[in-house]
Amino acid sequence: MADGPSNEVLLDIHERMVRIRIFEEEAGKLMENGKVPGALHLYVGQEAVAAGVMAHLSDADQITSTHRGHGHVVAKGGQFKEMYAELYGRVTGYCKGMGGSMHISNFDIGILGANGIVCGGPPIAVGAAFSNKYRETDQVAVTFFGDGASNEGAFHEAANMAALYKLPCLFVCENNGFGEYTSQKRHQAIRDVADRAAGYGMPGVIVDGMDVIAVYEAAGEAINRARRGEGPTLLECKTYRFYDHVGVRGMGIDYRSDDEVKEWKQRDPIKLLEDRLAEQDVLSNDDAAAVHERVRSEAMEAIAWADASPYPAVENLLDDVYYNGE
Amino acid sequence: MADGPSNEVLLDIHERMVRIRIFEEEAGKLMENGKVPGALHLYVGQEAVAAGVMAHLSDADQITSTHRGHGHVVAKGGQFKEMYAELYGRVTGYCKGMGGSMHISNFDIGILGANGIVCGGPPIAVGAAFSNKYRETDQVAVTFFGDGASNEGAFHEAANMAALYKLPCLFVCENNGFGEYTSQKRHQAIRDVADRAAGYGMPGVIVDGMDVIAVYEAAGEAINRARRGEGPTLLECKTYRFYDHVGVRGMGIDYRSDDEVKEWKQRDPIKLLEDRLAEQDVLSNDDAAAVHERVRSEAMEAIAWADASPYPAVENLLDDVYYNGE
Amino acid sequence: MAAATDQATREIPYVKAITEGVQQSLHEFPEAFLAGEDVAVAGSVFGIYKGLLAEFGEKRIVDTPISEAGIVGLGVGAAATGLRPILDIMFMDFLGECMDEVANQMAKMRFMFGGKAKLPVTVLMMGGAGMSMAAQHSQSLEAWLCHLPGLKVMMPTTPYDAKGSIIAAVREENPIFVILNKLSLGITGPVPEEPYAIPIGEAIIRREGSDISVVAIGRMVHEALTAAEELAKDGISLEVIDPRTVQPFDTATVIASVQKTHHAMIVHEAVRFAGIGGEIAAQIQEEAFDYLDAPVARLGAPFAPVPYSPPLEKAYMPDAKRIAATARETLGR
Amino acid sequence: MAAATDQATREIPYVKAITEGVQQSLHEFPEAFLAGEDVAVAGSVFGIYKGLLAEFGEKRIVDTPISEAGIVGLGVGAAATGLRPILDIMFMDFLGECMDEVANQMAKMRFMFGGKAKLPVTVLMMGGAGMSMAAQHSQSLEAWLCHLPGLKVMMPTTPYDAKGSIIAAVREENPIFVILNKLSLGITGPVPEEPYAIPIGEAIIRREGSDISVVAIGRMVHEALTAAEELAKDGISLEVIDPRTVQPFDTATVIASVQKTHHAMIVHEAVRFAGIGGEIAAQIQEEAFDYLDAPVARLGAPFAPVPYSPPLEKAYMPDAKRIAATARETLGR
Ligand SMILES: Cc1ncc(C[n+]2csc(CCOP(=O)(O)OP(=O)(O)O)c2C)c(N)n1
Ligand SMILES: Cc1ncc(C[n+]2csc(CCOP(=O)(O)OP(=O)(O)O)c2C)c(N)n1
Ligand SMILES: [Mg+2]
Ligand SMILES: [Mg+2]
Repeated sequence: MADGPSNEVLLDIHERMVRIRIFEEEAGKLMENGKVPGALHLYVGQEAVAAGVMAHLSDADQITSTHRGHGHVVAKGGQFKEMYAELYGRVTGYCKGMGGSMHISNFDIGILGANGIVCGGPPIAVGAAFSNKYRETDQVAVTFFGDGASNEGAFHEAANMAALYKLPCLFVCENNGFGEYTSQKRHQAIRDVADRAAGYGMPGVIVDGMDVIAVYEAAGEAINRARRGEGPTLLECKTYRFYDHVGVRGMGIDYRSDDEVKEWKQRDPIKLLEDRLAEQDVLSNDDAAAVHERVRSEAMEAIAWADASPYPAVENLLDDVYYNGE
Repeated sequence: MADGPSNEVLLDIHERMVRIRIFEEEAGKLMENGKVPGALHLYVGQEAVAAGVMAHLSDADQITSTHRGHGHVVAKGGQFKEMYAELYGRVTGYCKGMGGSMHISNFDIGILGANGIVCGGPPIAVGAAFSNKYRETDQVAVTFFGDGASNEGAFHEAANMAALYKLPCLFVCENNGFGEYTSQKRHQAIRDVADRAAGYGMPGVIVDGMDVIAVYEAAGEAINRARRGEGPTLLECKTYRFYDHVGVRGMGIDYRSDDEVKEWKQRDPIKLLEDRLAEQDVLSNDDAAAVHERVRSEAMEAIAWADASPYPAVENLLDDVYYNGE
Repeated sequence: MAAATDQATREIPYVKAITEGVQQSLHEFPEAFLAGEDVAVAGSVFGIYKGLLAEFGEKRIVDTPISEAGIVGLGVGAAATGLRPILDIMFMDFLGECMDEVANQMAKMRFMFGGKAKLPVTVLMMGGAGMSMAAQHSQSLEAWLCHLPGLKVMMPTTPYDAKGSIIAAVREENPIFVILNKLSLGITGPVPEEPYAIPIGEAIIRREGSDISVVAIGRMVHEALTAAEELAKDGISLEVIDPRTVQPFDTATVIASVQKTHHAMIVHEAVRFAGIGGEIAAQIQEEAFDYLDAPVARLGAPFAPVPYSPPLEKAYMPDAKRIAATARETLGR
Repeated sequence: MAAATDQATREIPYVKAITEGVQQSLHEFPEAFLAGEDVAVAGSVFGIYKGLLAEFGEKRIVDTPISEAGIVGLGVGAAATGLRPILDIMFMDFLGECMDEVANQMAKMRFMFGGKAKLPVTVLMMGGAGMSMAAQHSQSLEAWLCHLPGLKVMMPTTPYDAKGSIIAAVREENPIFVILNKLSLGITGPVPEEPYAIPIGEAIIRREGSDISVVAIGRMVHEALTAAEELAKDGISLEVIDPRTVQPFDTATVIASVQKTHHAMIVHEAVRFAGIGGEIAAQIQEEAFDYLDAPVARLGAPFAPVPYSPPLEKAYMPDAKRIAATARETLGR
């Protein structure tokens, strides 16, 4: 970390993180106020992962996301309006209201789906990486998945194939310590998901997922490696979700201690970054607050826009089941 | 290997290996002569694995087997008559003719199925091991699977659960270098399947699968560990199949060199053991030949018996779809 | 066909009836255990196992990794060696993750190995749409399971049946699926306190009628009853049949009803094409051809994945209104 | 309905027609590739891809690990990013291993994400019994796939159709399954040398007849033709319809036939219960009720896994004899 990222990059990362945080805070409120239906899995606390990785990607690079996907979509360049509209189930949403929170996505900027199926993404990302190699581009495919997802067979098959074919692919495990309400030590006998990398013949890297600069640098190395044709990496980011598994306060299940939550919140990734930016005179606390304010008003505007958008028409239900030649 | 196994054990192991070899040689002939239908995956060359492991197990211990399962069944105590009868599709077979080569099995002696599904066995063995622990017995469940099978998601899920629950379970990977006609280096980027063990938090052990004493000792250690309640082990046995993937000479696919086959045959596990037994004055070459002869005539007798057995009756087809209270 | 359900004064919701069914089964069989994702500490994301961990402990209430194939395999292996597993697969949409274990191992193990294995394993899963859970958390895939020899499949629609199906399933010596319905979790009904089993393979007539036999699958029973109520006002009399078990299917009860009403329709939440409505319609015309005054009608979801947007999801799911319309159409009045 | 197949003098076996269909598709689309277990070096365990590795090289003919979910996922991701994957799943019995990728990803990706994804992916797999491959290598599971909105499913029965279906499938812009039949690999028939596609969703009348419409699925077409030959001797005239595509299903051709013959039966190798025969029977009585002189009959396998023992397997599979008997029974003569 001799040099570290440029100020421009730092500000860009900061912006992405703030955008995620605010998008999610407002989404949580909408849910609590009964404005949006379905299951909402919020990303608050994990912002450093999406932002640190996505800062290296262009629209041409692909990602696959998860049920906890809003953060990835925001960081990859998803717009608030189309995202909130999707949560509202409106036709102006990214998925025309067909997908909702668990599927919010935008193919145009390389997001090959959020996924309601745990570990649905990795095999698809491997397919995209295969395609990148086949088409001889320098695109990279990044798949995000949780500690819980790392126990699905699909992870294993995807990782093995990616390593075998040396695909331009990055496996980002967001280890937030829980799969739903089951702690990591109750779902696997290992502490580090990265330990699995050796079993596929790829490097496994562990990084502090609350430190966006650490994520940024580790992801950069792995992505460059992928672009150079040297194959995939498993990057494990140790992180934490500040809200419950679903929604904000969740279902009142007693599965983690308030102390643990408090401790992790002291390492709020946005606060950590902002302290650093202030210290390094890159962004003052006031300027940071202004960013929050600007993003917040963008969110409020987008919510109003979404709320005013029409629902899809019933007669269009079958339109997108099959492709019928434009 | 200071002491090594007793003479009694050595002779027992030798007997098991010879029984497998001869069962398979005769089965191969039956197939080539059009006497038995379906797909026959023969175990010749891998005898040391089944024999070395099974010497530690009682009828109460469980195994799951594979499409290449005859060797496991013979080594676990399966009788030639019922086995050949099954290959012939006769009602006197272990599966009443319903299963055939890929399913030949005997639940009464703890064989929870051979399996036509690659990696069908490991999750089931984990279930048996769970049951052993639940019932507080000292039974162990052993699952046999190939290098190819280690790429199935089911392996991953089963291994993780076994380690998590510290189940009395042994994962025996028979790495014969190929999944069908695909060599290991073309199906995974690692050389040692045992490298995967660390990713589940279990020990991974590699052993020369042509050296039955090495297999016997490594398996013994792992099985004792399991019986002591210390959890599963992944034991990788480097071995080779002398016949083709299916049948004896197979389908004429050019996927491995004659030289490679010849080289491995020089390490024929039965010959290796017999040399050692002769050297150590445990079993002379003549006595070994007598064993072969005895087993061969048992096989011929069993084949005649099987061939004379009746087919199952069509009207009994539905009898065993559901259990209907004896 | 079974008689109407026992009366019991106590009314509890479907969600609690499930808990009680599992709880009493665990008491009945020391070799029974519950395993699945978040069944223990969380008591299930549907709240259906609340309190069981405290009562039975970690040995018998087992949280698993997110490994559906592993879970079903665990159940198969445990059942084959003397235990009586109750497995939870959360959303039935996750069937795809473990379909090999279900179809190639669980369903075939007994047959394939010559009748040696006995597999008393129960699988619980939550099906159905209506909660804006979108395409991957709302499906009705009972047709897949019904097509597999070796399995049985129940779809309880009332709190009484939820408890009674689970107890029946756990007592059953063959692999059996109990498909629960997430939108029904809150509906209440009489449920006796003591353990009881509803008979596997027996339909029940939820409402007698004379004009048309409505075979309603799963939650559609309630919609059909509402439609019946509505149409009764116009003098149209619906007989509402709840098969309760879809594999094996109680053809006799349905045929007897059709012989009386001369009209039939089937309604299910699953998409129509290759849903079990086709099977039932085919059976009705096979066995009651001469009694039918009109084609057997089928109502199911349109041929699309389940949409998220509430108005679309509502339009997607068959309901009382469409049942009534189809009944009218079939009757020509 | 399509016209009878083009005549071509060259006769080749089904196995070679498959190879040629894949080969010509790979020529047609540089973005097409073939991936699956043992498709490259081995040219498939069924010999259907012999020579393709030599012709197209490792980039386009890709051996995969034994990872069915991974293979389908690879296809989905590759298709979504501009390629045109041809995936091989070897035995269709292995569908369970990848059913989540098929049902929850491949089938729903376009719909779920608002019509953004286009997924031109073809899946080839071998179905059917008759070779003593036992319960896990002999199944006919087309009903599972047909129940999934977003997928199309073809079942070619002749060498001509095998080639034409594969080419049609690879040209198709939606996910499509081509279910091949292992027992048909050796049957020969006329196959033009140039590339051609058979129309997706169009049935073909394999033999015209006047007494009963026999909808025969997959290999059963040949058994039905044999039965027709046999019954013709007794003056009974079977019209044999080969749907060729089972999703979408060409209802119109079937209905037109039934309107002519007034009798119908469906035959498939899959077990009867919840097989697509139920769907087809239901459709026929829905749309041609007034034309039917007898119930629509269904013939399928008994409700058991496929047995290994040759005489039992033979008894298990519907054949010409049983088709003839069922036709006679339906016709009452
Ligand atoms: C195949 C499948 N199994 C189970 C679920 C239910 N489920 C949704 S989220 C979740 C936990 C996922 O844990 P993890 O991968 O660690 O992600 P996190 O929620 O912590 O972000 C589970 C079990 C699902 N959606 N899909
Ligand atoms: C799920 C599944 N996929 C594919 C196959 C086809 N198949 C049968 S044996 C085999 C190779 C297995 O390789 P390995 O596990 O190394 O065992 P080996 O044959 O070498 O003993 C394959 C791919 C199958 N039977 N089941
Ligand atoms: Mg997690
Ligand atoms: Mg192998």
